[in-house]
Amino acid sequence: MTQPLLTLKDLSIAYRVGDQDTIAVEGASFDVQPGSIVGLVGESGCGKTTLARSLTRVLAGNARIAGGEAIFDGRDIMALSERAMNGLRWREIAFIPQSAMNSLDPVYTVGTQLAEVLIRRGGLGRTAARTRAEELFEWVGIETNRLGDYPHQFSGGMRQRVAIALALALDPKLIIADEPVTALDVIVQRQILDQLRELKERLGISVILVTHDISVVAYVCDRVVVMYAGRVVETGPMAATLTAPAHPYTMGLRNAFPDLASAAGELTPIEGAPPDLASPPPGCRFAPRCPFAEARCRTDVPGLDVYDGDHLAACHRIPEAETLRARAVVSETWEAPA
Amino acid sequence: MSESVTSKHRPSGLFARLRRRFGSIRLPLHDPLAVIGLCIYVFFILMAVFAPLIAPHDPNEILFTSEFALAADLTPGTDGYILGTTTLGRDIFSQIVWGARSALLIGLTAAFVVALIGSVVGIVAGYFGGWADTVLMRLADVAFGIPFLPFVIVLAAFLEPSIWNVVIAMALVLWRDTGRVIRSQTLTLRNRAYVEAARVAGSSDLKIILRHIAPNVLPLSFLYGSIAIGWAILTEASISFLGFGDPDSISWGYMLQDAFASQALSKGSYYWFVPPGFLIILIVSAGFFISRGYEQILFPKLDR
Amino acid sequence: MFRLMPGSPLAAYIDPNFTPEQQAELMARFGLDQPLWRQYLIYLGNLLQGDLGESFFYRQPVAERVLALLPNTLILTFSSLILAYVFGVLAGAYLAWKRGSVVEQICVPLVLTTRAMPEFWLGMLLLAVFSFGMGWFPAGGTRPPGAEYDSLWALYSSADFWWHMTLPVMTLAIYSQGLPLLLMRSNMMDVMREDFVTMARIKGLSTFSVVIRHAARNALLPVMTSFAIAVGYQIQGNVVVETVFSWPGLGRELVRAVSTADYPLAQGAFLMIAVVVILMNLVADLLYAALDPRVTHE
Amino acid sequence: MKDGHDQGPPLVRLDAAELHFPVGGVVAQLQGRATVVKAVDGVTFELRRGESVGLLGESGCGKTSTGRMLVRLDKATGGRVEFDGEDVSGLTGDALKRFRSRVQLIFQNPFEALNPRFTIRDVLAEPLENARIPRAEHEERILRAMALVKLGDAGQFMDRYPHQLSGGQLQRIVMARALILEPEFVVADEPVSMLDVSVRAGVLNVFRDVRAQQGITAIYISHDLALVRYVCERTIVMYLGRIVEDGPTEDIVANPLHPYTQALVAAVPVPHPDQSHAPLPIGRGAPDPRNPPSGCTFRDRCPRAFDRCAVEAPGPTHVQNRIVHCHLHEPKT
Amino acid sequence: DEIRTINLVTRPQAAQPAEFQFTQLIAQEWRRLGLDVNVEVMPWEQMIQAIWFSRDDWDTTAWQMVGRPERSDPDEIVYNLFHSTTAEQGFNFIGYNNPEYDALVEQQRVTLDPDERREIVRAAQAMLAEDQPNMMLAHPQSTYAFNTSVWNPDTVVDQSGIGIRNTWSYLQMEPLGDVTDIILNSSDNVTAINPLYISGGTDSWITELVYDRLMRIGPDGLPQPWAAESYEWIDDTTIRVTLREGMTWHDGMPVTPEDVAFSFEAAGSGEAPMYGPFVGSIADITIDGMDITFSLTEPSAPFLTASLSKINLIPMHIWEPVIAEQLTLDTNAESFQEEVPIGSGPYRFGSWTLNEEVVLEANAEHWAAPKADRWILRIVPNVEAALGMLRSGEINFLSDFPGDPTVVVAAADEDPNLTAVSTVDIGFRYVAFNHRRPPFNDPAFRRALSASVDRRLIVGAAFRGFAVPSNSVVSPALGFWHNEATVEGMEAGIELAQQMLEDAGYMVVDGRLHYPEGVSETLGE
Ligand SMILES: Nc1ncnc2c1ncn2[C@@H]1O[C@H](COP(=O)(O)OP(=O)(O)OP(=O)(O)O)[C@@H](O)[C@H]1O
Ligand SMILES: Nc1ncnc2c1ncn2[C@@H]1O[C@H](COP(=O)(O)OP(=O)(O)OP(=O)(O)O)[C@@H](O)[C@H]1O
Ligand SMILES: NC(=[NH2+])NCCC[C@H](N)C(=O)O
Ligand SMILES: [Mg+2]
Ligand SMILES: [Mg+2]
Repeated sequence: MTQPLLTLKDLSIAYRVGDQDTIAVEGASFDVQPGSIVGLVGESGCGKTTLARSLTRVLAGNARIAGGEAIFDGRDIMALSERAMNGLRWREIAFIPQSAMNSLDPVYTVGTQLAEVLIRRGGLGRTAARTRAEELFEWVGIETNRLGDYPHQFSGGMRQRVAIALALALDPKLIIADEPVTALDVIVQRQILDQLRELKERLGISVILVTHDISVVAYVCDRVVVMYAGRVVETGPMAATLTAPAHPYTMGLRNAFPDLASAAGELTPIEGAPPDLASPPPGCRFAPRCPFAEARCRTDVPGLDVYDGDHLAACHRIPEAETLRARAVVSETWEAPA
Repeated sequence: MSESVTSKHRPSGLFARLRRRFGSIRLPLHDPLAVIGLCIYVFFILMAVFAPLIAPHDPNEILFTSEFALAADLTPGTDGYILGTTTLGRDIFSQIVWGARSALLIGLTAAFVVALIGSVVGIVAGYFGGWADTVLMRLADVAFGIPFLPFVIVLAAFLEPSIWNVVIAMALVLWRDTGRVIRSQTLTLRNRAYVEAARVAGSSDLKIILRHIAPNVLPLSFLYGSIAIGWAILTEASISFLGFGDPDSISWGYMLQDAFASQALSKGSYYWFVPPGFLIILIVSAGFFISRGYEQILFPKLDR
Repeated sequence: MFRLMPGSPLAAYIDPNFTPEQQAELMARFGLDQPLWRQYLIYLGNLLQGDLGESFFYRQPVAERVLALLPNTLILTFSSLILAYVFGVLAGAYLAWKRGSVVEQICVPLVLTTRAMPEFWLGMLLLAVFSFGMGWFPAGGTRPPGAEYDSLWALYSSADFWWHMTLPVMTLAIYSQGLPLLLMRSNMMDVMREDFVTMARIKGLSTFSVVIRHAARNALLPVMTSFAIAVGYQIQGNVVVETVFSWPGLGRELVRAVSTADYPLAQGAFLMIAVVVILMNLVADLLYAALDPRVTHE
Repeated sequence: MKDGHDQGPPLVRLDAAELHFPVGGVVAQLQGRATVVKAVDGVTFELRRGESVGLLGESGCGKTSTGRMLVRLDKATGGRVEFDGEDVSGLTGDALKRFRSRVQLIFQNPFEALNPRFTIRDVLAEPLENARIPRAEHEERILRAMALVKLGDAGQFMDRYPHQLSGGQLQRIVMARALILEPEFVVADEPVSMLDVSVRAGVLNVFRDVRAQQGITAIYISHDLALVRYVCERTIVMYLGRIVEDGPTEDIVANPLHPYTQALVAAVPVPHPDQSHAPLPIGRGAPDPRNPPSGCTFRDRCPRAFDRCAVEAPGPTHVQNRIVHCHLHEPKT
Repeated sequence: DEIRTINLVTRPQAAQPAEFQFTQLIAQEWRRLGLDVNVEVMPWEQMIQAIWFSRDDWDTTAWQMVGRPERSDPDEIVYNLFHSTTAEQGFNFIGYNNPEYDALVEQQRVTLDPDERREIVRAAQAMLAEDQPNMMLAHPQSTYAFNTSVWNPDTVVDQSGIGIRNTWSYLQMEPLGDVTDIILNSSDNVTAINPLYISGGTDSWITELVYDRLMRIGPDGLPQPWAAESYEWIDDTTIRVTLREGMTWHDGMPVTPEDVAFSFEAAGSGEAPMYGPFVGSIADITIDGMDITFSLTEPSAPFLTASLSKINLIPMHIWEPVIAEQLTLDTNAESFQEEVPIGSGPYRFGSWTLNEEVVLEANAEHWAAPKADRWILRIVPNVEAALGMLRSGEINFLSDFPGDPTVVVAAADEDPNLTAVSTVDIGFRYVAFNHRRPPFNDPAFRRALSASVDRRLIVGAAFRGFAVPSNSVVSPALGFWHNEATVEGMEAGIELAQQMLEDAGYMVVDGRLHYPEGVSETLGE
């Protein structure tokens, strides 16, 4: 196995609200290999964006890195000086935000915004920047004559492509894409996802893809990281994790997901709602909704353990995973949590 | 858990219902500045209410010294006049105290009128749209073209000089700001899903306005109302200064005018023209402070 | 509507020595013997032809007088507003940057307070301190006594003029800076929260780029629009300040015309101020359209 | 009652219904650039009693607009919208009140569809008040409606405010409000798109069950074919304000006829590791509702467009049990 | 019957601080007599409408007669203000009607011998003191100031009844140092510089300097020849005036007797309605060499003052075409504003900046050429600023100060370079009673109200000591005509007033004053 591009070790991030800390990400650990796409999935509010943003070290004013490290290319992002970090930003780690509309400055043309990055961060001259901008637009499939247009003149899908072009501008090693397709129609979504795959395959760029849609993960990702209420509950190769999940949450997620490819079956919800991160339950945070929860689940925090090779899960009942999986496909199992 | 148990929990009665519906009309107590503003108001309201008790003299009474000469231009403290007397021999302190009455009277009625007219116009225009909107907004455009202070001057000139001119002028012109803002607020509210839901649920327009729109618009009305207090008082002062004021009612603006007309500045009678100016600033700022409190209720993202 | 003002328009002017015939002749000359609605129709008719009528007092065409005074009012208005806006925008951006700090907590109420000051009171205080007291600035007018200038332009470009304008401009500017300041501050705070500003930081752009190129540039848009509207408000402040500082402007003339029941002149001055206000509101709309690509390219 | 829909007159009928919005501000008007957006542009279909139909299409194609016309939140600017034989646009007074109690809408975003100042009880009582249901019956009917949407422990929620409930619970309340007057026809506009995957299924199940139990006629609006398939036996696909295909859902999934439907079906990702990564049979352009192409509005993205598509808008063609609007499927003449 | 609520009208404080003040004081005293007094404040324009043009509708009002130079002759006051023929439309707006008095003032008008005339005028004053048609209050002292380091104090002329702000000062003031411009202030705008338009007080300061007149009122208050070399009464109705030799207009043309005759004809042409009344008594004008002879319709003792000292001499070559043109227009000569006004006076027009300043330049060719170089009038509406400007040297002659005179005097005391001069005015302040409305038709009632306030209190309180108590319309400044006895005989006080009312049959019931037995209120609601 090659050296990972990025290694997260026990990363925790806290928000301060009033005089209380909310741990939005707690002890997150996973690797990102060069030239791979890692899917980060989880329910709303589980800390995906927080985690993703922490890798650029641009967090909300009340956020704090509460511990852990993120080794990127041999350097710990969390420990770098602001100056060094700024050198890293965009040149090595770029970001595609969830809503490209709001992330483009409405008063400058997209061309100007591309040029800004190319000139100010990439050190290009004006003409070089222009050529590069046209190249990037061609790459993402927008006519170059639209460089002079303002963001609001583009459709949602095109803006998302502009954001990709921006992210590519300085040939970064890692692109973090925070729900880049959530707001888009399936057709546009497919086109954007295809583009991300192309990034990886043609340019060898690694991508962390934040999403809540496991079918998106299934379509593009090599690996998947499943988060629940601020913790990583499962991580592994995409195919293995989706076909043979080791964590009950991942199992439940699969049940709840409609599937056009197979016969129209029942959908099964996971009863209950994710916990409030300001006062999470002790033990396994999924325990209150888990049909397989035992007494220890409500007291002891399960660590991330190997299930199979580089497929890990944070569940006390990993050894029984296969049995649980079998029970999990029956929808009655999920009706009344134990 | 049975139904009866929950019914007990539920605060019933009209008051409670109103409170729940119109919970938005809370005072902005979370903001220290707004609290200061409210305290200033309480202070002035007390002063206005108890003016006859606090003020040692009739503010209009011409006073004489013991030697039967006019008690004019006395410095503070002389003969027991706390803030001294005016050139005409009137007690400045008493005028200050009574001035709180006109200030509050003008300020609060102007605020009420502006907020009321503005809200009604804004809600009607925003909610019903169509020609009502067109007509009202064209009217607002016209009102926006009217320079306010000159308008008050003109009004003051062809009505009797009276403190109500300011209120009337504000009613005629200044509803425009409130009206426009409330209209746009209503426009967004009208398209809120829950308002449309109420429509689908069969609620009448009036009911929707009263139950769903008005409570959300009220803080805005209050915001503009509290700003209007300031405008009204300032305008009254300017009008007085220019000589179009009401000579019969003692207001701080009138006092300033009196002081300037009597060359208080050249005489160095700071005790005469500083206090009313200071009080005007105080009460107008208080309105602004409170309005900021409402702004924070309305647009909480502004701070923190 | 002006004709509804009480008091005889010729009061200050009809000498009690006049015979009734002389009075009648005068009334007829100004059309005051006509029924009100007729007078008004005539006025409107003339107005459409660009004729504002003749002042009762000056016996001069109103348009001539009003136009002669307009430049003085405009230059006072714009100088003070520009000063107020430059200061307000910078200070507002600074306070937004410093939000939560002690500076900010002191400055915001202070700024609110400046808006709560009666302008004439402030003007009189400045006059007392800087003119009568220190003698740094002249007490009124636009020029030293007897100074002559070939043109308005020569006057406006003279140092003396600006020296005379300092105090009135300061008075108006102190009152006006609050609006742009508070607006800029809250816009900045809003914009700083926008995704594109966060993105600018993620892009590793310099703080200067983030704050000025992106945040301030966007926050400035509504402030610029408010400038045009503030002109409308400012011209009102002029009414008072022109009186305090003996400034030969439109506002002062209006006050005088109203108090002497010189309807045509009052009407003309009011109209002229209204025209400026309306023009400025129009400019505000156009400016916004011009500055905000979202509107321009819709 | 499988496929045993009432064979009588349709409950809902749209006949060339149009909803056009004027757009462009003052500036645009001055420059003569102001136009209309044809959000719905000549849509015709019928719903029989008890039928459940999915309305599918990409963002901005006019799904919501169609739904709003059906419940008369907007009045059709052309064509006819009929409910139970009556023209919906013409309803006023008592007739409108009656209509309001028979037709309901379930909103997309449960977080916005409830007045934050109202308790759940207030929310649910509002339709009852409007329908002049005696106050004494309110409690019981509210509890019944909440039971219907599987909020069994109703008492716990009654006096809470919306922000104290989770998204899934809120969406059920929204549903309960729509169902409390026992309507005959319900329009559900993307009722689960704002919800987390894990709770979505629950809400969908409730919707499906209630509909079946109460024999409610329903339109389910979505851009997600997988979801539509889960709740609707018939699907109508829209593109730029027009219908492109209308037929049984399973048939459409298995064998889409219109090129757009084909692309749509192919684009839906599935939660399986192995799936086709074949390029989509569709151009990259995005539709502009203000300025749609002439003839067939899909032609600029259609891989199989030919000359005729530019000149003539395709009319409805019946292919087996389906209706397709495409020149490719017109009988050769 | 109870006496109805009495209205007392006054002008706003901002406009007339002293007047506002004394009405408050008087109202307070009248209330002590048991009257219900309502003080009504209205601006001048409104007041003139409510009083002058609606003569039946008011009770009492504060009023003022200003001291114009032509009022140095008592005729305008004693005749116009009280003669019964002017009660309908003219000056006698109070409706005073006393045939005895009418006879007296008619007599003085045609009595050309000054001493004889003086006795009649004094008798008239005594009659007024007895009748108390008005509540006379005071002759204010006009207070002006100037900078003694700029102007030689000895050359500043204090004109009787007018003060130091007068043409004689402007001609004679001698600069002491580098500053040679008279820089003075006015709180009012200059409305027009037109010799045929009586436009406003301030404007006349300018016309008096730019234009010559045949006669001028001298520092002593009596008319003296100016552009006239001399004058001579030929008979009761004929006067011959000899024009000074060698005068020129500012444009270089000579001043001719034809110009003079034209000036009087223009004033009477109908195109200068405001000057019309001042030439109304002229029947005919004839020219013989440098002599101009005026024939009058009736004997007129005040002719020297009211006409010869009033009419501006204007160049025929400029104004004849103007008048001719105006005859064809629906405007009149008052609307005509010369680009550069041309007169023959001691100052020539320099420049005029709208609402800001007027500059006049010394006419060195004039026989009475001024010592100063320029005369610069600054318009300063803010009274407080005017004084500040005097102190800072921005102006060197404070020629207008509507505010509190004590402030000026205090400033002068403080600053050795400033001198303030107060002069008793010809004009006066009073409260007018409407004789048409009971109870003001009762002289006893008027006397009592008038006696209720000690004038010294009013002088002290309202005028801050800068006025002299008055009981006569003829100012002590006109020493020749003034009847001191009327003032000295005056007694006042609230007790006295109460006694007078009681004696006349009025009574106080429940604190309210009632008419005497048998008299009923006809005007109450
Ligand atoms: N600035 C902040 N202050 C306090 N709490 C915050 C802040 N930002 C986020 N949170 C909280 O932190 C948790 C994680 O938020 P985050 O945005 O990372 O979630 P997410 O997984 O990206 O959710 P979504 O799918 O909705 O985007 C949430 O509970 C959120 O409420
Ligand atoms: N009130 C309106 N004024 C102007 N245009 C409108 C209005 N409402 C909708 N539109 C336009 O009509 C078209 C159809 O909108 P509609 O909301 O019906 O689409 P939709 O299919 O529901 O889309 P989505 O999936 O995004 O909800 C869009 O182009 C939209 O911009
Ligand atoms: N200059 C003034 N005092 N103006 C008073 C008018 C208030 C005006 N609407 C403002 O925003 O300030
Ligand atoms: Mg997120
Ligand atoms: Mg929609």
